[in-house]
Amino acid sequence: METAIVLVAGSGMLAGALVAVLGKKTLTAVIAAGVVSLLASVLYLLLSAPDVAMTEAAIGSGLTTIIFLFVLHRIRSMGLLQEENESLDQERVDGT
Amino acid sequence: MNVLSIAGALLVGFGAIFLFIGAIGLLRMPDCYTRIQAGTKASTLGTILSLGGIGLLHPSWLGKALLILLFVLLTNPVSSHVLARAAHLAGILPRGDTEVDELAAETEAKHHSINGGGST
Amino acid sequence: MVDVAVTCALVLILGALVLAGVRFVAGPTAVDRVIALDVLTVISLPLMGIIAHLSGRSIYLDVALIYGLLSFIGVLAVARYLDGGLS
Amino acid sequence: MRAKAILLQFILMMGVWLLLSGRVTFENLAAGAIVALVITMMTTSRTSMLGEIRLTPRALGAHLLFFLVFLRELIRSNLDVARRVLSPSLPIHPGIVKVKTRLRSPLGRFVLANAITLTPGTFTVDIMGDSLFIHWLDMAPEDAEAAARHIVSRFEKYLEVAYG
Repeated sequence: METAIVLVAGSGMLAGALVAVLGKKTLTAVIAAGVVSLLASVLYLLLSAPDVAMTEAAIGSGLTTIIFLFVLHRIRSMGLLQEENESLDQERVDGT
Repeated sequence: MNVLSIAGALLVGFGAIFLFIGAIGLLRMPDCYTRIQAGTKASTLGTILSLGGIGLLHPSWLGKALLILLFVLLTNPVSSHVLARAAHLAGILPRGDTEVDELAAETEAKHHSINGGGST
Repeated sequence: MVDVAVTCALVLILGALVLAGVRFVAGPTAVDRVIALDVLTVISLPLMGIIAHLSGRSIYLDVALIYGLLSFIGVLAVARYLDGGLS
Repeated sequence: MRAKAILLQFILMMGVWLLLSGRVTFENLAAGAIVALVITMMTTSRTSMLGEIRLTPRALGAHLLFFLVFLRELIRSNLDVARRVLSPSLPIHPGIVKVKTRLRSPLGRFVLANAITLTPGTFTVDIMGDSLFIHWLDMAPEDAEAAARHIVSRFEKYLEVAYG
């Protein structure tokens, strides 16, 4: 029974990591990092390490997502990095 | 094998069925608003039933399970609403054969006359 | 009977995880991906509950509680970013 | 108003503490009371919304009735979504409709929006002032306004008593 959970969670982590690396947009990569840390936290539970799972939840899902998004927002609003800026704006409008 | 654990097992099973239906809906629906509908609703009831069942299986965990359950019940509608609003503001339109879209007309009007003090 | 029901529930929940993961990989827009992330989180809360039941330790439910809380904040942050302001 | 908000928040925090710790001893209650008091004092300026809840017996009854109606609608909505998702032809006609609400208090509007989100085939996309924008999964093409009005008033009559 535990093997099934490990298989599903592990392949899900792999898929999330591939989306994060291969995806074109930055926002997609940030969300994919959230998925990876979610499934990693389930795997930590199976390894009977609830404290590590809690830390992973706090850092991976909460802190890194918010910090990444904050930095993306700062880059966009500072107006530096003109091309990056335009592509980020486009990204917001496309939503992709 | 008492009544509580049988009820708990049944609740866990039904909740899992609803979660599965929600995931199917997430996969089948055509645009992101209908996906929010299917995903949020079915998964809310599924989570409530499953965690309630876990609470009944272990009566000493009931308080904690109840806390998670209430939390999901409160936050899931909020996150679905926030996502739909963000999608609409980011300019993602509903599917082509959507009958009416009065929100789009309203935001258009607000763009022209900058006095709408609406907020959420 | 309890074991049978819990095993069935576990299989269904894992199937739901796979389906939501497919939507996550496929999802054309970022909003679709965030919805998939939200549903994945909500699905994994009962999964953590079932793992707690199988191993008989109630601290695993605390992990589920913390995960629900923080993932909600993460979804709010992504939505604010899509709105265009994250202040 | 303010005292009521503080009292309600204190009770809420105590409830969360008791559910989390799960045992009722004197030490536990004392520690919980201290923590709840500190948190209430720290955050009281931001949570004055809670003072809008009415606590008359009639309002409490309205809360209870609202909760029961809400539970029934939640189960109905899930069966409805399940039926639509599982039928091979996917019978949906989505649309976004605007409805005005009579509720005045922001907390009441918030609860109304969340209740609508969990009822059959509808969810709230946006709130602007007193108008709610509701996304319908399966819209009645001719009489959308009246149908939406019906959905809102089903909850409104309880929430109006409970929140004003």
